[in-house]
Amino acid sequence: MITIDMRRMLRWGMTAGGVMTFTAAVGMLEAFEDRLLIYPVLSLGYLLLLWFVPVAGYQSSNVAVLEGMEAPPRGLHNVIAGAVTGLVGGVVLALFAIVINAFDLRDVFVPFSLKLVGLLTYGLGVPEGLPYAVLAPAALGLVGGLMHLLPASVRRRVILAVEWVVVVALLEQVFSQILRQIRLEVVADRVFTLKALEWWAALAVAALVAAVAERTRGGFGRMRERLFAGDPRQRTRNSAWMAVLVLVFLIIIPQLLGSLLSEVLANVGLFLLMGLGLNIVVGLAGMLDLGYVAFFAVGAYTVGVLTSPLSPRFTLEWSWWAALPVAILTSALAGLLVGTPVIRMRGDYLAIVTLGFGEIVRILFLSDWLSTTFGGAQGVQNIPGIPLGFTEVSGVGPEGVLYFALFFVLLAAWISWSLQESRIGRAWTALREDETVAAAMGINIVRAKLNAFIVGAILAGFAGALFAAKLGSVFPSSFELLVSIIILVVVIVGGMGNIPGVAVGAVVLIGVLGGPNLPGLLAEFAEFKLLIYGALLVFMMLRKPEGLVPSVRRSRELHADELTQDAWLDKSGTLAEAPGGGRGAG
Amino acid sequence: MVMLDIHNLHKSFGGVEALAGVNLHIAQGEIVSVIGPNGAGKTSFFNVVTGFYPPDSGEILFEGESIVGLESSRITEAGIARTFQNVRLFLNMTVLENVMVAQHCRTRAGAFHAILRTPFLRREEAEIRARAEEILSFFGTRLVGYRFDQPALSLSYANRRRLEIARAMASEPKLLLLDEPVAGMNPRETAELTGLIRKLRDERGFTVVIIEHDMRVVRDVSDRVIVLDHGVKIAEGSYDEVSSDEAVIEAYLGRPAEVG
Amino acid sequence: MRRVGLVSLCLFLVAVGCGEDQMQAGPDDPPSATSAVDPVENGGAAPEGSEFVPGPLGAVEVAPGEEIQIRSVNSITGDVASLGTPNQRGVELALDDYGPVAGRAVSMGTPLDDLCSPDGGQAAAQTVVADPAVVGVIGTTCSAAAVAAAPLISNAGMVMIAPSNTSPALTSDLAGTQGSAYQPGYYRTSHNDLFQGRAVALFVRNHLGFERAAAIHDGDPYTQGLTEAFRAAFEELGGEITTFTAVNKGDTDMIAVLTEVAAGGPQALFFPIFMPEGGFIVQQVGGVAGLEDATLIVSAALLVDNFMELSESEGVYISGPDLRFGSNRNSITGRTAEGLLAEYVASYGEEPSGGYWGHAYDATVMLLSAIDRVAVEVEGTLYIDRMALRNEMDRSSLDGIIGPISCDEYGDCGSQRITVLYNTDPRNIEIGKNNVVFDFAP
Amino acid sequence: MTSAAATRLPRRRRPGWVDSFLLAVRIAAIVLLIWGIAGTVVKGINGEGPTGEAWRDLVVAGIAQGAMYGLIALGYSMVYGVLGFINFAHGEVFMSGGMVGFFVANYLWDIRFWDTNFVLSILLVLASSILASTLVAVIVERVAYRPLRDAPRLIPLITSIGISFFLQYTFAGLFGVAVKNYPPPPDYLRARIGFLDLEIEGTKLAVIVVAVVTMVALYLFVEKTRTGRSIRAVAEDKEIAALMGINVDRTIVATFAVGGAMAGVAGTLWALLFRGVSFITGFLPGIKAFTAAVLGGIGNLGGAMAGGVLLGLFEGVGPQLVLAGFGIPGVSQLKDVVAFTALVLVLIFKPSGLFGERLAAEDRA
Repeated sequence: MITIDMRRMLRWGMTAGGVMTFTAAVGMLEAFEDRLLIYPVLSLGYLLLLWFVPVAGYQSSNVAVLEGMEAPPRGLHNVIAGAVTGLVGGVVLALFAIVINAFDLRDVFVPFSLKLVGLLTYGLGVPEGLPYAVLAPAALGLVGGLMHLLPASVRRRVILAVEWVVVVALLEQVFSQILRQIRLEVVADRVFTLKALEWWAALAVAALVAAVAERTRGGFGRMRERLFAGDPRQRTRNSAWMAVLVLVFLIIIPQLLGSLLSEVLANVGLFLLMGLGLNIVVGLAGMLDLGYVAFFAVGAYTVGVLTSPLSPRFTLEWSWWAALPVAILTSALAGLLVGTPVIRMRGDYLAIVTLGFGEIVRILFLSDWLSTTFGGAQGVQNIPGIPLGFTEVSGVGPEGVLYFALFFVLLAAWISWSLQESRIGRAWTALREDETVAAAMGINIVRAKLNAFIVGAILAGFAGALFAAKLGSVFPSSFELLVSIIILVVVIVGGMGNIPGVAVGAVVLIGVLGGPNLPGLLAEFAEFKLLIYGALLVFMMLRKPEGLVPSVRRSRELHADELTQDAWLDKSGTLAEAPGGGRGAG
Repeated sequence: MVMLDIHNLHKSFGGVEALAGVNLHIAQGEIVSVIGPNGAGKTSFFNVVTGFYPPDSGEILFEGESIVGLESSRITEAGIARTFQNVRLFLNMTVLENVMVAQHCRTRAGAFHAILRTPFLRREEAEIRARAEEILSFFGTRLVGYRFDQPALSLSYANRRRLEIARAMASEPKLLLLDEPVAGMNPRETAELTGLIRKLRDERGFTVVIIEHDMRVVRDVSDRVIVLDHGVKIAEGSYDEVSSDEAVIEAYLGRPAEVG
Repeated sequence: MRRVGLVSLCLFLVAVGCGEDQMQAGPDDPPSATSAVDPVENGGAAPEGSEFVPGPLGAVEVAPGEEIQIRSVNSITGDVASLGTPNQRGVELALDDYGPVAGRAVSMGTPLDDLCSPDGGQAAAQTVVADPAVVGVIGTTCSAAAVAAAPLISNAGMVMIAPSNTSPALTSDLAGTQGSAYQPGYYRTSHNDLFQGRAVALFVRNHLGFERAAAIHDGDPYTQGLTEAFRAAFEELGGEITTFTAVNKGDTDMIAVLTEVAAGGPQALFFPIFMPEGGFIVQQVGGVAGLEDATLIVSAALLVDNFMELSESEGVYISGPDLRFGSNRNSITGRTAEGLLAEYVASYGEEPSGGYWGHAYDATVMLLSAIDRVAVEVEGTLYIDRMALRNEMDRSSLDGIIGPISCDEYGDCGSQRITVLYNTDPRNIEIGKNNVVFDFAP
Repeated sequence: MTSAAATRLPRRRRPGWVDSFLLAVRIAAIVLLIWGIAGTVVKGINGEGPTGEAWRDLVVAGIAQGAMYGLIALGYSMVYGVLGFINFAHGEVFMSGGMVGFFVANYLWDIRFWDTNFVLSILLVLASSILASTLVAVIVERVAYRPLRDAPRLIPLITSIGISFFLQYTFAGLFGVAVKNYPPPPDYLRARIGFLDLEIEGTKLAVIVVAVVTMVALYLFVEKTRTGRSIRAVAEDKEIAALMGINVDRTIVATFAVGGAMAGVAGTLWALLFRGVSFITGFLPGIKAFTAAVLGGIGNLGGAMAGGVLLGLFEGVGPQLVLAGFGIPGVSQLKDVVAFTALVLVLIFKPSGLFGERLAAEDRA
């Protein structure tokens, strides 16, 4: 007889209730209640409120199937489990609505207004609306349970279709701009009304995605195996092919996208440039640098001071091209100055000292003491763009900036790849594995670490120089500690020590979610952006610590234990040291 | 010609005096075994010679020059390479990369060469790879072919020991310090490695110093044996002289009861 | 099912193909906004026989049933959210009060965040400019963001009205020379720092009769600009600035900076910074030898309840735009200041945490009324000519919640009246808010 | 027996160019320090700089602020000792204590209980703040850090960054973005109290006393109690501690709870000293507290408190004492520059912190 695990169902039900209550309590439901996603049916607020219930409904009766065990039969009990989970969640939400309605907690919890109660009870108020408040999640739980009945491939395609509909609806601005850019704005006007996707358009997108997914069944998986094939020579040929493909795609993109997406991609390019630089310091040489923004600031200020007509001290008004080599020189020097005292320090001491250096550099640029050179709080303004023949590339026309950013990113990717595949790269990897043994093998630790620091600093210098020309003004507030942290997150979440990984990390984190001072595509999540960002980070580190696109070596490191069935030494022997490595960044 | 000359070497960790005035010399082309009970200071001796810890006092002359106070990477560059008591390989690097990385101090291609992919770099990389493959072939068929690109952590224990020796050879040293090379190996593998150590000296011209507990290996392979106890050299000479020396037996087996 | 996928794919490719030749990247001419009529008549785009001829900056075309698009760009995250969020709400309230323009609803779109930084401002401006249907922008909150956003918005022919930018660089030095960051199409309802700097200098030098003063800012372009303006004006009036120093945002222990200031023995201390640093200074200044009887002067950044309720804030002078809205009435929407404040608290559940919500409200009303006057209905389609809108904005003058609004040639539209309030009783801050002890008008 | 004459004392390490660079930095630091202080003394003599009494207030304020950092740093050091990673979210744990304490204090103020019997209400605020911080710390450990216990140390670090953002903007969403001010402490606490021959403001004295008491209590807890011993054992080596029958999970939860409680106490002291609290109040003190923990020698509890007080002094007294001597304008703005430069110099002189780190074997430098 199929036993329904009551405890598990209750746990998932409470979790669903908790997520819904939290979303409403933090004010997300109210904030996005008027932003329609699918016209006239679904608003972003309700999507955020209820998305978790079908997931919980599915999970509550989803038994993990291990190799060699035959999967338990799926049937009615799954559906019931899903429905009950949704019900429990609905009850929790209803209780929450009653509490808000009964007591006036507004002076403590700002969002607990009667308006919220109205939303929770679908506009009917407490006594009448309660059944709906409970039944809606129950129905969604039921849908979650029903998913069990579908065969696995169909289920995957349904989920994919739903995901794509939400993405298209959310990124309405992007898609309508693409359609407008390729002269299909008449389509855009009909498909999107009041910034929401028409319901029939949503169904059309779902059908299209299902069709495409069905045709390329598993194609993506096959391509991934071929890409990460075993022997290195075949892999280098593959990655060369990939690079050419990406290059062609990137050339035509700016023409296709129009200014908004070029701006977002230009920002992604800047952060990717810095990500590749930091990837060398953290990913390859294993040094946790939390003050990386200092080099970005040095690059930007060097260009600003040399090229701006309003530069407080030197009115040299050089062209950007003349200022670039100086910017590279100064950031390399900064890399040397910051690197030297830091080299001998251990992992976390290095982190806090580099963090200190980052703050020292920012405050010196901000200070009144040096404002006669760097402009203090007013920064350096009127920085001209990059002179290119007759036109000038600057922030006003982001397409030009995007081309420059792409060029620099490809240059940085080439530099980090070529260094990685050379004796210096091997020295870095050895250094990261076990520093003392690397020294015993003849690697001059100090020089290797300094190399990493200086190359990283130079790449940040490039980014700074481009940033100054793009923005036209340089203010100290653009070089906060938060920038260093976000770049580190891009490298780690993308895939440490792996160039495509960092690229994917930059696109996802900076492009979609937005950087420290950048709105990104999901700009409308404005005040809740960092809340969602934080939750995503935690989920990411629990689910996929090696990153979105992990390097072969990084995933081997993190899952060393499972990989070595035939290891003779016990787990606590040499192996335990392997993942920890040379006490570097781990 | 004396390759390694140690005068009055002292090293203590906190209260414990690991090396209490060691004096010894190693001649060029010799195979010398260093034996002694546990805690006699053998591994500390290796660590001090290879620059892991600077000595408290005393002199270490390698080919006539003092290497006291040098970074361990500079000592390796000078020509001393070592293996470790509990195998410390770069486990997540491939077998070939482990040996290639050890040639770091023998090669010169800097960042610019790497970035510009100059012909000098390509030639040097090819040389490094060739030399690594040649050294790995020294151990017969175990570490060649498909093994090149396998991560070091997938190797069996004996193969790891061999890889570590290959890695030490790759930095083109003049003096090889092997720390218990056959520990944990079965008799067949021990015999094979003993033969290889002799080949290291005869074919490759290395001077070899071994720390070892397996007396059969010491007897078969070493030209000369040095016995350390409580941080001091208590005996030196051929295996037969040393094994019959009164002080050595006492160090290992303790003083006979009746003399007490 | 498979054919559907194929058909839609090649449809997509065909569209891309014919779209290719139309592209021109060049940043100088306004983006070829299809829904905005191109300045140069190109073939069949303009409807035949209509007598509407768009001006040099093009016009926005609003089809029947469509909404007129404006945008709000304010700091709604980070530590300046307390200033930016009330601005955005001011815009929302103005939209509700004003209602439709020329028969069409007005939409604010998704509220954008200028993140109080140049790169945030530029990114937000890019988002605005990407949608050619946008007529104008209410924003930005921080001057640093405006410096980066103004070129893009002005270049796109749009209009930008800032509720709380006060940096002189964005408009002019009030003596006819254009500010370094001025862009045509930029207006603001907030005052110009130079006025406030001069007003506070006059108040300290003449009204209070002090010769020695000190100033503290917090490294923000706004506060540093204001203290700089105060220093220049005070020295011009023959006063002496004993110490000109700064704290960092996030500092808590103020004894160090106050000791540095006390060493100069000032009679007055001007620190136009935000909460919580402003609160920390007021709470800790009593404990510093040499500053017991120094007169404290702050700016409108601290004209917020959670500062004025501090017991130590008794006797502090608050300089800033004349926020004595009192019975001011917006001549177009008829809404009084108290009514707006009550509406604000009712719909958002908290007192406004910043002082410029009135300015945002008036800026929005000013924009909407200008659009109303400029919009032309031709065969059901509403045309809003961008150049005409700018000229209308230059000429527009109305009585707003914040007082009379009329723009000078460089976009300073706010009533440049600066008042100094004296916070008498922290327990009843309404008295303090209306207790004007000094008045300054250019 | 050793013939000293024969062997010259070998230098510890033949200096490479990095060592000579660091030597130059050491010398330059000392020279600049002396020059700055001399400049200030000269200015002091001809009456320009702050008076003697002002110096004393600076020192006291520095110590009080430092005690705050120290209390938060205790939590950092304990968590770092046991789990070995930088817990960025600890600043937010401190903030949550401060915020919850505010609502309790505000309620007490509204019912006029606050100024009638202040002592009882401050104890209530303290209890609520400790409860909130401990609860948040334990929940964060259970949800985010426990599954990552064996992952390389960088992974939980990124998680703690995520938790830090999540907590910040949850509190912003729930309680609004405006700065919330605690009701003022009674006058007798704000007046200056004669203590030895010094005159110290009551609140500052209270902060220092409570910090010392808490430090001693923690020391007794860690050194004398059973749980304390198991915390030290787990900090030394998790696997061996488990073999000795210590429930590692419960011990780590206890560590987080105690760290949270320390942060809760710090939250209430913050209320006494500074009174203004908001959703971002926790971020910067969190960073400063970790700097203090590293300054004192990470993992070493006495070191954390001492590091905190020293950092407070560097920030409070440093700019006026050193930078003013060079005639630099607006020295207070460079407060953090002085603090972090001091940290770098200390770590150059003494790489494992002032009082030496007490860490698990494999973490040792």
